[in-house]
Amino acid sequence: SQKAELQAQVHKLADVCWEQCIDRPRDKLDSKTETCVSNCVERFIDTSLTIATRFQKLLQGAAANM
Amino acid sequence: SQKAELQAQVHKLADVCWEQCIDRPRDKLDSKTETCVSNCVERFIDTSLTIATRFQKLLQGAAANM
Amino acid sequence: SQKAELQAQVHKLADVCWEQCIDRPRDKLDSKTETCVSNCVERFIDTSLTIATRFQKLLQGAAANM
Amino acid sequence: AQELLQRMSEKCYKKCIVKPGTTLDNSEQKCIAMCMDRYMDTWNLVSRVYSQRLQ
Amino acid sequence: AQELLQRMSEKCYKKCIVKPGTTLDNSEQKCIAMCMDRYMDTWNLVSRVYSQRLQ
Amino acid sequence: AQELLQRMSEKCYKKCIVKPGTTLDNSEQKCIAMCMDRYMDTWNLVSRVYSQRLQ
Repeated sequence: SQKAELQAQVHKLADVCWEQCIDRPRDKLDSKTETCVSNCVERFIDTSLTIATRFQKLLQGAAANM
Repeated sequence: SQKAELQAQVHKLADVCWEQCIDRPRDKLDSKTETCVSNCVERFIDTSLTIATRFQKLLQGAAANM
Repeated sequence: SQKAELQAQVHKLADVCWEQCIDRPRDKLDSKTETCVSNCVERFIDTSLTIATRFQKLLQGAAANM
Repeated sequence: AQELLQRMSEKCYKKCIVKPGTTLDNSEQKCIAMCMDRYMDTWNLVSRVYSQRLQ
Repeated sequence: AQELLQRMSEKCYKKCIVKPGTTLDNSEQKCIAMCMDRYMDTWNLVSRVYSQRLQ
Repeated sequence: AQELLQRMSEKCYKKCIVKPGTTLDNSEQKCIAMCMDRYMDTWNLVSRVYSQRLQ
């Protein structure tokens, strides 16, 4: 289902951004860490979109050469 | 099935405790490594239980505030 | 299906050999990196076969001792 | 929530239990509680930013 | 190809985005494009060597 | 046992094959055999401790 896929994506992102932004857990998520997590999610999505778009172009280029 | 879930948990624990306790494989599992693996399993279960209990309390607290 | 299993194995191998052979992506896959990836795949398969064979023998030894 | 509990257990075990002993000592228990709270903060923040981006 | 796209995204994010900022800057974008091309080269080479070995 | 074989292969490849050459040399083969035996010891011990704890 689509809901399960969204959940899986949030789990994956939480995992990646946890590893990148949280070194040692503290009393609260300070603003620097919040910014890091928030940018991590945004840049990860940008990366995925960049890759999906480029992949699409490669496929079209390959199809044009057939 | 429940058996498959137990197996999956043993695989996950073997993975975590292998990474934590075995640096370089030797002729046999020496007693220090055995103790490490055994404590690793026990403390991992303690950690899971601590987290599940705390999570339960947070949910109840959230429900009480509704 | 068997095709899905082969695909899964290629994904796993690409993952392992990428981590082992590509430190920093460059303009092209140079011949040293190609050799590393190629050997990585071959040695990984050798490792899997060695382990499967030895496992088989252990099972037969255990059966013989029953 | 099963998946979340499992991931938190693994992440927080790895962060907090550097050398497993015969019990969870006090500082390990505190570390686990704090780690869990921060993991849930992170999860909620990720979920929020991701949802906003999808709209 | 879904699985391949997901794996490339994760690998290339980790290789190229060391400290996530408010946009993908130029050097990050170049890194992602190059990383993707090399990952696909690697994937194709692995696939070829693996198929030959199976025969 | 398929899952166990796959996990052992990956763990022992990573432990024993630091720089893959054109064959598995002698020391790599010994390392793989020893690694496999220790992984199975670990798996059996984990399984035993886990079962006891569940009772």
